[in-house]
Amino acid sequence: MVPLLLSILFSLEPVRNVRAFDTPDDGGGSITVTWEIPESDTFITRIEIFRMEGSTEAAPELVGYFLRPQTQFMDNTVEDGIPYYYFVRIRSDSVYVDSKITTTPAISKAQWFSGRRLPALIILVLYFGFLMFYIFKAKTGGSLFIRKIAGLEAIDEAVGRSTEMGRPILYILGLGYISDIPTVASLAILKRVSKKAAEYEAEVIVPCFDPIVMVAAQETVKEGYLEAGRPDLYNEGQVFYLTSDQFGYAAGVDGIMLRQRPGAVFLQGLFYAESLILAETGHSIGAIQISGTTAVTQLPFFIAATDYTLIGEEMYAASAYLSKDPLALGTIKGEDIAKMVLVVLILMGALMETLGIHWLSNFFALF
Amino acid sequence: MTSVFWTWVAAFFTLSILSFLYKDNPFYKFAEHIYVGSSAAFYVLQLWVFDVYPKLVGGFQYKVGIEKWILIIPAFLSVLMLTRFIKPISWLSRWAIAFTVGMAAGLGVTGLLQGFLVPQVKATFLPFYVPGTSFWNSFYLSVNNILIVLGTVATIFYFYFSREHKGALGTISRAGITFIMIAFGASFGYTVMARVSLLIGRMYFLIHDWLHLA
Amino acid sequence: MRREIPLAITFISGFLLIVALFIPHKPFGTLQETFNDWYIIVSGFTMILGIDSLLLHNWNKVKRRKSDWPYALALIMSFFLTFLWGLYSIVYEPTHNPFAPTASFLKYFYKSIFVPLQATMFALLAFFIASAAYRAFRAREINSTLLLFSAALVMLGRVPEGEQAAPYVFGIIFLLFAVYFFIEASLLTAGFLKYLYIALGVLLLVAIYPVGKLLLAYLPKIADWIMNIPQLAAKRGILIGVALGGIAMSLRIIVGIERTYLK
Amino acid sequence: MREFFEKLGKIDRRIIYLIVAIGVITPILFKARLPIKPLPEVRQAFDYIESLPESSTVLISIDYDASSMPELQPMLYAILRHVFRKNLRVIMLGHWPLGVPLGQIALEDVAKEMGKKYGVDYCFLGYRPGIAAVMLNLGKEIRSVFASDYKYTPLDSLPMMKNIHNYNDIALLIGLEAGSVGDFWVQFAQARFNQKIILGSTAVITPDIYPYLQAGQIVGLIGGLRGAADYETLVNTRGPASIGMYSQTVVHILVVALIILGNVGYFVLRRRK
Repeated sequence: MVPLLLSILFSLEPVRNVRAFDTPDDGGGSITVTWEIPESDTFITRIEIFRMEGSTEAAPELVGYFLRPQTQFMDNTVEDGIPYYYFVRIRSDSVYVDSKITTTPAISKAQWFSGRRLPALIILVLYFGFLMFYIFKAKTGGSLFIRKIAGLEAIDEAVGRSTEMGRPILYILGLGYISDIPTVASLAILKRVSKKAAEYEAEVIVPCFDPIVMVAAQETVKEGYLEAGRPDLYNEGQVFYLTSDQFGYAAGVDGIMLRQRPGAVFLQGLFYAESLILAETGHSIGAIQISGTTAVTQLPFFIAATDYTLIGEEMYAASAYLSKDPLALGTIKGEDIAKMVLVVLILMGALMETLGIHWLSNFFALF
Repeated sequence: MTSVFWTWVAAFFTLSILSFLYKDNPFYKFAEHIYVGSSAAFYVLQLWVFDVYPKLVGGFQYKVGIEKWILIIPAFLSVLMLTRFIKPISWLSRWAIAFTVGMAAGLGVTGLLQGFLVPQVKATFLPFYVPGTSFWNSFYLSVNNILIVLGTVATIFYFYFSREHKGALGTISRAGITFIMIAFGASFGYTVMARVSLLIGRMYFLIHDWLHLA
Repeated sequence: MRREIPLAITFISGFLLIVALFIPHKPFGTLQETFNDWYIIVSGFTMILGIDSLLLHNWNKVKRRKSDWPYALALIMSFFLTFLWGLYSIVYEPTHNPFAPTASFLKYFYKSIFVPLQATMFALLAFFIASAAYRAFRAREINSTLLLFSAALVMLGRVPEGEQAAPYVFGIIFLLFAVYFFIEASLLTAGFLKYLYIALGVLLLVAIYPVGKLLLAYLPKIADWIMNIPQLAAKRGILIGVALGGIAMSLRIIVGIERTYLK
Repeated sequence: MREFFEKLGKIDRRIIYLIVAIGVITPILFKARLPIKPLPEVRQAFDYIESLPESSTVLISIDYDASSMPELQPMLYAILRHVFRKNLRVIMLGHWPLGVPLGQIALEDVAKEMGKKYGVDYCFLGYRPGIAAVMLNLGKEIRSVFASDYKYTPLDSLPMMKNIHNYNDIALLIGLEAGSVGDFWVQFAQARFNQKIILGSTAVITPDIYPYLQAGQIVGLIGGLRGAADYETLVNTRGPASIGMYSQTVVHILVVALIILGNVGYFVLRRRK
């Protein structure tokens, strides 16, 4: 009762400056409506947005409402190319007041370039530029240095030792799908491992979590054997599918570890909570374990339970490191240069924030 | 009565899996094989009911025009994948793999750029001096910010590959590895509680629901 | 041809997705979802290959009477029983959906077989996290000592009454370190190092009381600080590296430098 | 002596497993309880439910599945006990299709225990695909997504649902979260319809939800097993969470003690070499 009386006493003020315009940077089918709320907004119990199609004379249609003060609404039920007019009604219980109808028609359309993402495009083009520059530089010769990565140096040793013990090698690609980059990076390491294994005539076992990854892994192992000149040793049954259940997969792999007793276990790819189940079981059977993942939350467990761990980016550098392909090594150099640029950028950004200059951080906030 | 039966089934599988901790044994082997087999079937059903059926069959039923007919592409890629059953043309499956790997690369660029690179860099633009409620409060907040910025930078240097980690680079990257180690310890310690919760859940089931002891 | 076409497909699909990020207009604006739908369809059919692989792998064990073949048979049977149960729910039960709350598939199979198996496998982690911590957390050098301390602080800081136990735990640790330093010192001939060790030992002994007081008062806050400041910084550094490396890897795939499954 | 220290550095993992198992089981068996001081954000949630007038309607959303059950199921039981004791009405639905049945199990259990009637005191709607769509439609008319309950009974035939149409008729929303659905609830139900929300979450995602509490977008937060234990304490029931708290503390101290033992063995052996 009280708000009603008050609103009559003070008379509800309409919202001001109602504007309707095509929503920028979208694929069409959307108009944004904005307005300003008068001072006495404490009485507002409901805001309603009305739309008229074609002309201001058309019958108004309720297209959205809010139960709390808001100043923006996106109407996603419009069709491209048709002019629309809007007004906004505010209510205080049963009392209401309408705003003026927008004067200029709002017509939605799709954009061909997202201005909002311009900073992303700039960063991407610059980064690709660095990478391509060093790829071309590598093409014209000039060897590139890459620091030692212990986990990768250990691969050959692990395969060798496993063979000496007469045991198979177990390669686990994790729970990633093929659409995850860590899985693709892991396949590159798998290729190297299977090539080495073929040279030593050792068996590689690859149980898979995802059928597409299984297919890709089959092709990869086959290629690895072919490169070693031993396609005769490859058989499709080495790379097989288990199940797409996280812990069902862990249970199955644990079983394989206990019964086939691999001498070397590779855990490379995307891992979640099952990482430690696999790594601890692998440790309990006395295998050499080389792990690697980009999942930051699982890295501590790999560090604790396995012999060597590729931390994050080291895993991505692995394929270049192992293949010694100059073009791939070129991109590593490009990455390093980009890192230096980012470090400078971070320090500069922090310094600017300290001095109260915000345009750099605003530029990055545009995404 | 049926609920008692099913409680016993659940308890049997729980104990069978736990027996693995002592050593490999027939109970674990049995539970493991049942788990792998039934969960594989479970995911086939799930994939069908929640993904393939609505996306493909539903798509062909309800979509119109180009959106409907474009579904021929994934259907064709699926057929290519299945050529693996026919040895002489099984190499055609590589076309389908090529699509999925290309997708990985595309999503890799856009996802990492938008989701990781830019937000993480931006979040590190922290002022070195924060005015606080008191001198010590301000000091505390400022030191925290400085630590975050320097820790991030040092960690980035640890991943510098194209030069030997000696001299100044060596010093900074060693600082980086120190941060990494503290982080891993903390992250490990943080997770213990959640894992123990899971075990408590299982033990509570055995003691309370099955044995009615507590 | 066998090599060029796949490389072209990879290039086109990858490149289109990147370009699509900047074009809201149809069909680019929704390209990512479209590709995702396609991927799901393809992976659905690839599941046939997966199941074929799983069943064949185990059927071979049964056929050749390899060790443990009865378990392989159990696996095959459990696969078909589960699958048929689900089909039964689809075809004969009123909801026509095995995942509806009333479906017998969900009520019995899921609740009494699947969930206990899954939850128990998951629960094994409580044991493994203890054995891994015991084995790996050794104060070998300064970094592993820091790892150990931050783990212990966060571990105790997260549980109720953890701050009551922490002063004793860290008191013991400090005491042990002090004893260790004294033993080291006693074995050394007089010199700088010997006095340094003695000084460190004394320092640790003196520190036990104030550090205990500090932990008692602030342990949960200290644990939060470790998570929010040094942990965050390192995580961020790793993630920035992962992002740079991942984008470079993607570029290598798109332009065809990286081709694992092809020669 | 040397052998003793050698053993200290190499305790068999099975002995460690046994120690952990005993550390977990003993407190449960002996029903040991720690004096728990509830966290302020949990008390806030409790107080809000306390303040609701009798026969108000509470909507509970099950947004987790079996793998988060140990943390969130005890929470759900404690909340249901509290809500039914206050004679509030419960509508349950969920956004994780495989978790929704877990919610139903708890609902039926507690309803039976407290003598509540289906359709009068509580009802179960189940799962509909489309997270945002469901949430937005709940702002207009619940019947546009849930024309009937899980048994295909039309909502209008359920006495408690007669006057329930949208968020205006729902006094409180309680979301139990293991993923990002909670963010959607805040974004849609709170930001657009001013719905009062309490979120319960797994320990892993709790840090992501804190900002909503600080911004006043949710009226309470129950995080992890600790939060569940706090809530059980407030509701004054003895559930698995508060019983488990003792086990938690015991196991954490045991693990730290094991680490110390391992290091003692390690240092003594290193010295002797």
